[in-house]
Amino acid sequence: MMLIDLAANALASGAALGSIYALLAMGLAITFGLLHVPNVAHPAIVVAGAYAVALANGYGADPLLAALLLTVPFYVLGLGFYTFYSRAFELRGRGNSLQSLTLFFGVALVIEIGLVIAFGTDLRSVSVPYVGQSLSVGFVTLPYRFLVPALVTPAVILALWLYLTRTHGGLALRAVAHDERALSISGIDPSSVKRHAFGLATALAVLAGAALIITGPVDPFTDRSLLGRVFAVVVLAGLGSIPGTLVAAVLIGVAEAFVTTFVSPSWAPGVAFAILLGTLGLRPSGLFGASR
Amino acid sequence: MKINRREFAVLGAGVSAGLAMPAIWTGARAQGQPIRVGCSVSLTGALASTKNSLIGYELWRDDVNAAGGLLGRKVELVVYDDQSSPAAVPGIYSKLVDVDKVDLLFSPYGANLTATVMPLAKQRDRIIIGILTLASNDRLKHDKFFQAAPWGPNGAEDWARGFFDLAIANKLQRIAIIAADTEFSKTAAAGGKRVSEAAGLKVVMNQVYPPTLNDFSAILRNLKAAEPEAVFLCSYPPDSTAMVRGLSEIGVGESVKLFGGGMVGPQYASLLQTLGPALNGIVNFHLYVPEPTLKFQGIEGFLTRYQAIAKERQVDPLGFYIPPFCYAAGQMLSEAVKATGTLEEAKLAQWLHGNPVETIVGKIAFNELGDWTERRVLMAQFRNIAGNDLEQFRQAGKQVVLDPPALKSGDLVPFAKARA
Amino acid sequence: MMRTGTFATIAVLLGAAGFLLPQVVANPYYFYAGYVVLQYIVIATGWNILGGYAGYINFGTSAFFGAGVYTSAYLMQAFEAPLVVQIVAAALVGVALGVATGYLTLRIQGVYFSIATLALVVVLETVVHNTEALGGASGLTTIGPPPPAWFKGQTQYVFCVMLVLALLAVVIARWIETSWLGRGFRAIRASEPAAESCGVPTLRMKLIACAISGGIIAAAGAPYPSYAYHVEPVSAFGLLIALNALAMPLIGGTRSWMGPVIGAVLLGTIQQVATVTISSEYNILAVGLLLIAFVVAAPEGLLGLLSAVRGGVRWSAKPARKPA
Amino acid sequence: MTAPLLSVRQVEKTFGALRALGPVELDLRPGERLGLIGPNGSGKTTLINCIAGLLVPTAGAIVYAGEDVTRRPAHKRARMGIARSFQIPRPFTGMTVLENLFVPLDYLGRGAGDARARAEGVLRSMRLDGRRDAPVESLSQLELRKLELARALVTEPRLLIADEAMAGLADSEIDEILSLLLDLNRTGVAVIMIEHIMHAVMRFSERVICLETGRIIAEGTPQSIVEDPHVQRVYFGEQQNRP
Amino acid sequence: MNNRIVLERVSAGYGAVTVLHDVSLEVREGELVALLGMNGNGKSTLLNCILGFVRPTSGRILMEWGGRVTDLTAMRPHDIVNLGIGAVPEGRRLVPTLSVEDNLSLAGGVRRGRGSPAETLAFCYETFPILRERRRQAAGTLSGGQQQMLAIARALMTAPRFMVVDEPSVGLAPIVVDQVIDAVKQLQTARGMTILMAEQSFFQAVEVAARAYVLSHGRIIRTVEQGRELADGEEIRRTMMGMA
Repeated sequence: MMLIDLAANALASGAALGSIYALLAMGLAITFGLLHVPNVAHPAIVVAGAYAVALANGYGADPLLAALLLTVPFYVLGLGFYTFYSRAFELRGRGNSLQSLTLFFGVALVIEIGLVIAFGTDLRSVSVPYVGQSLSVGFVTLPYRFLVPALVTPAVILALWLYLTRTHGGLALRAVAHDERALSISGIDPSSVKRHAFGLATALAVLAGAALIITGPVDPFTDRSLLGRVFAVVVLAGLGSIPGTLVAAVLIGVAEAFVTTFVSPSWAPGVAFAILLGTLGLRPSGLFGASR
Repeated sequence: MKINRREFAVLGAGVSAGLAMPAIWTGARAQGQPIRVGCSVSLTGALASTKNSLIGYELWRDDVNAAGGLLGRKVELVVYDDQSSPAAVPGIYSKLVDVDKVDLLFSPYGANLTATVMPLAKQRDRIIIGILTLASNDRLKHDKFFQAAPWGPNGAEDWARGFFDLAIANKLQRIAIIAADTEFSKTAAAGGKRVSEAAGLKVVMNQVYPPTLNDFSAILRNLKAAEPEAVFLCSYPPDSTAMVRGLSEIGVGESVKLFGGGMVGPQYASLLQTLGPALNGIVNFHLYVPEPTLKFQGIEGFLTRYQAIAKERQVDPLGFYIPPFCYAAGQMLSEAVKATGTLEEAKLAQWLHGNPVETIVGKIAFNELGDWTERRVLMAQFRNIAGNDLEQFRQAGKQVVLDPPALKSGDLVPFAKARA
Repeated sequence: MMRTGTFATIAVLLGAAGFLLPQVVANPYYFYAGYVVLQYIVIATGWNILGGYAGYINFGTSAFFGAGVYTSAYLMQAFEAPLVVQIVAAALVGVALGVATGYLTLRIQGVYFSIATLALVVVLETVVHNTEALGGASGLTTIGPPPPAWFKGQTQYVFCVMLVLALLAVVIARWIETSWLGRGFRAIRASEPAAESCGVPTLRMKLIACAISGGIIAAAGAPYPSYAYHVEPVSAFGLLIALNALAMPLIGGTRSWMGPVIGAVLLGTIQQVATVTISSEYNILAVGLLLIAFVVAAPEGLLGLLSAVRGGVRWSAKPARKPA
Repeated sequence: MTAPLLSVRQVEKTFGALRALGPVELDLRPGERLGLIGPNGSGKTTLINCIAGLLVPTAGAIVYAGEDVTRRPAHKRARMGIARSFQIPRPFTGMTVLENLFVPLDYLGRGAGDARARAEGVLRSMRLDGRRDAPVESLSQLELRKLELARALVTEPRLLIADEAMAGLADSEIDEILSLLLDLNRTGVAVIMIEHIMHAVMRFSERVICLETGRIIAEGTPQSIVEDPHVQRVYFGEQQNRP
Repeated sequence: MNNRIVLERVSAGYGAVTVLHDVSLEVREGELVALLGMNGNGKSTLLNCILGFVRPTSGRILMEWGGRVTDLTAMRPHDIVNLGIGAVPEGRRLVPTLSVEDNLSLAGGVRRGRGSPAETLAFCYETFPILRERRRQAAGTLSGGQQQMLAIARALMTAPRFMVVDEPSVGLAPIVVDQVIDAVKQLQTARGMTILMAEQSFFQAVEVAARAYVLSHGRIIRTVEQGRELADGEEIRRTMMGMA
């Protein structure tokens, strides 16, 4: 009885946690998964998003609502970011992963320090009425602090799915990952599609930032502890698979929750990556990836 | 790709110039008259939230200089950023000692960073003031180390002893110990376990978790099942927040009368403000709270000045936790220099071992390891916190001191009752 | 490429100079700072054997470095093993870890490989956190026997040890570069199918590259306990090591042994100097901007920039022939 | 009739649901000059990748010099004397021309002592000796093609697979490569030439095989291939009478 | 009105290789012109020059339409397409993971001010009923011939004035080759489309084309006007096969 209780709760909180991981990784699933740009600065952008949300929350705005509005400036920021990136690399017909990695590492450092200079180093958080309360269903109790951001993910995925399947821009985005020339032939500028994709990923980062800061406080260096996990999620999912991202993230979240509950919390971070290593060894293209 | 010898020589010359640069740069500065006091502060990286210690040092320097300096010389600080990285610390302290020729040293913040300085301090036989380090001198037994934190003579075991004393005094039997997987927390947890066992308490749960954990549901469920009467938690700011939220979300069960102890985080304004009423009932360690029993000389003036600067620099606006002790660390040095009239470190150390120092955090006497002879860590209970207004934390009665008995401003209210 | 005679002379002279240095330079600070720069020479050189020559980008340098740190710290604690033994053992552990990583390359390539190495860091760090014998999160205090009197101090001693390691690493890298091994690695980097068709056993070669690279990086970690007297997981497995390991060869140039050395000396020195001069958040900001600037302005590293400035067309393809 | 140097026995290769090749049956005599033609996507490259060892056939066997090499990795086949050039030249970047030739010499170990002499000899015979120390990044298309062949030849293979070794070259350059290949063939090396430049294949080959959609549709002398109705259909389409 | 596409002394190549030497040709409104030659002789490069994927090293490509002359030489591919040049490229370049209809709406969704996408879609389905039947199916799962038809339909969705078709018959079974080439011919006869088609299937192409250019080693070695092909066929064939 006790065991079932614990397992059910572990499953619930693991799934919620995983859902949040998926949101954190979603932007990366687009930039890295679809565009193959290894944007290691993504977690830093998420943290920057969290700060922007906290700032808005200081004026009384609901974090999620604020994030929704902030997606617009972040989208524009992403456009600029990609323009810089493509000027630096792609248009000159060079740039290997080592170089883009180093570039984005540099960008991540600049963002971190930018936040320190602008906001100081103290932990930031948001205040919302539902923090500190939980939903109880039977013997399963789930804090709203996790539940609310966790519910954002399915909504975002649904929106993203509708966008990708029902709109012209979405079709173009799916096509650019596969074949840029197919787009040119359809009369669409592939580089503007990629720029748009980057803007979208950056806009998603601010939603992820809101989710992150609702779950707990954030400081300018929080991105460092997120980096490994979000890459793990994207790779485990198989590059570019949006629903796969959710499944992989939930898998990691649930695995962590079970290890936390039944083994020891201190093994949890390693276990997620052990799953990743194992998957890469056995099925290199990820769980949902097509063959390479 | 070819590089001929000439180009290699040019590269080499550039590199040597680079290496020599700090020497040229600081060589010129070292000609000055002031007494130089050096240390590293974590301005960036994981410990960057401790960078408000700088204000403590600066206010001390300003006060000393305003009073005419030491031995007729101005005091000057030499501070470097250690980026919260222990690997950077040995180089920085060698720079301070060997190049900048500082006269006196403070340690970096905390035990992990300080661990890499202690051998150097001992080899060079230098005075070093420990900044909130724990058990840093237990192994080397350096006779010129002095602690600027009130952990007491047996810090590793005793710094949170007040919590267990409270448990014993209130006849609580079953205790749970939960600690973040970091140096400070684990040391505290291990000490707590020994104290509990020595006092005949029953440890019903003893768990370590990774510092990145932000969902405590599973731990709290296991905790409820263990039915402890006291829960000793050693955590860091992000996980302290998560745990306090978990208390409201999941709860800990009816059995718990005493909760907290070793949480780092609810000393800082940002968390106090964030958590607000969710803190009620928690009994946690602190180094200073504005209770009437803690009217040390100069502390209030210090805090007023600190708070003005902190607002401008976007650091912790309250400054109860670290900065007063940085100021006090400076006072230890300046008092010793004033009393002995010298900068000779042997004499300063001898004086500090022999004479108590009056500081803004109280009167301090040192034992042979440089620790305080008396433990003065506060166990304070959050009470009557309403809303998220920061100002309330500057008032008395919000963090009631339960231990040590000498500074006591109230008695324990059982956890559930205090939250109700 | 430098002639072997010149190279050997310079190497021997540098080695000798290093050992005489403690007698000449009294100020220990230069040995502290120099140690860090030398450590990065070893790390960047080791990284470049896999990343630069064979083209497999290792994100997880800190896993190898940390393995080296902990191997030697453990041997020091448990058996009071001398430093030489610690270094050899650390290198062997690094080789073993390299071979294990190498098996991954048999199945995965490109970014997948890089991410897998990233995962390796987290897994190892978790293991250390949970191993009581390695001190867990508190780490181990590692104070060994006093160094030989000649060196005048511990720091001078570990500096000289690191100098020897750096020279060894560079000698190995240079030997690899000019030998069949290096040609095989570079062939793999250029094209695995073409390399196979030229008889290069690519799978075995990748294992070898991983093993050598891992051994060298782990060896770079071995003297750390003797340098810092205290090891704990956060700095042993720190992000900075991994970041520098790939930034330094990139800044210097990945194609020749000299690139990582130049990059490590340059970036390592800048970081050391910045730590004690700028010494604020602007320090990290400067490093970040430097990385961006280099990637944008000199993506083939300083050596690439140098030869481009000097040789002009040498590395670029000839312009297309004018049509008749 | 001598024993074949190479036998491709009922080889098939599928990628997922797509059958790229086969079944194909083919024998090659030592020293033979075989032309392999067919439109894009007809399976030529898949076939030679199976022969060279970069792909493992889904079914069938490849026997080389009397040994079944179906599952042997490419580098081991290279050691047995199978050399190939690539359709898109794949020089080992970051090395000089001479160093490129050292790679096969290093790993296939033909006369380690006089490796340098051998390499220089091959470069001379290819008229590449002037570019010996040039980085491969600076080579022209013709020089890259020659380097590709030189690298294949430096270890004295018994079978050379030349995959579109003349694509993108001018007529005089094509002649130059052709005469190099003929010289080589005279020393007893069998050559499989995959080529779209028809006059080159037809001049060079003793026998031509035409592949379409993964199967051999015609085989014979160049003359008979040109006249073969299947081949004509593949290349020129159906000749219909206008209504 | 003299609507046409003109190539004036175009040379182009990749890196050190020159693939096209000084090629000049024209396609007038309403014509179907064939570009013949074996693989590797520069047909695709020429078409890619028109489409902007390959930039000529010298020469110009002009579109004269409605009294306006546009120089296509330095334009980007999507701008060229939106100008009214539809493309059925080498290798078809469909997006295999998208459905048939999504592939079509991708091309139809750009505002160009010519034709209505809905009408064009209806026309495509009418012309290729099999595409309507399979409109929800992923493009990658279609047969080769169906994919080719989809590629043609997609080009139609860009509301072109002029179409560039690269080897529509490649890799297709003989019967399907006829179907595809007939479909291209239909576009010309029924819709009055102007078409430049590269083809290897010599006879089929010559039969439907008003004019055929034979490309060898990047040069036009011969221009065949319709009706003369039978006399010259054998000779051209032998030249192309390298037996002349």
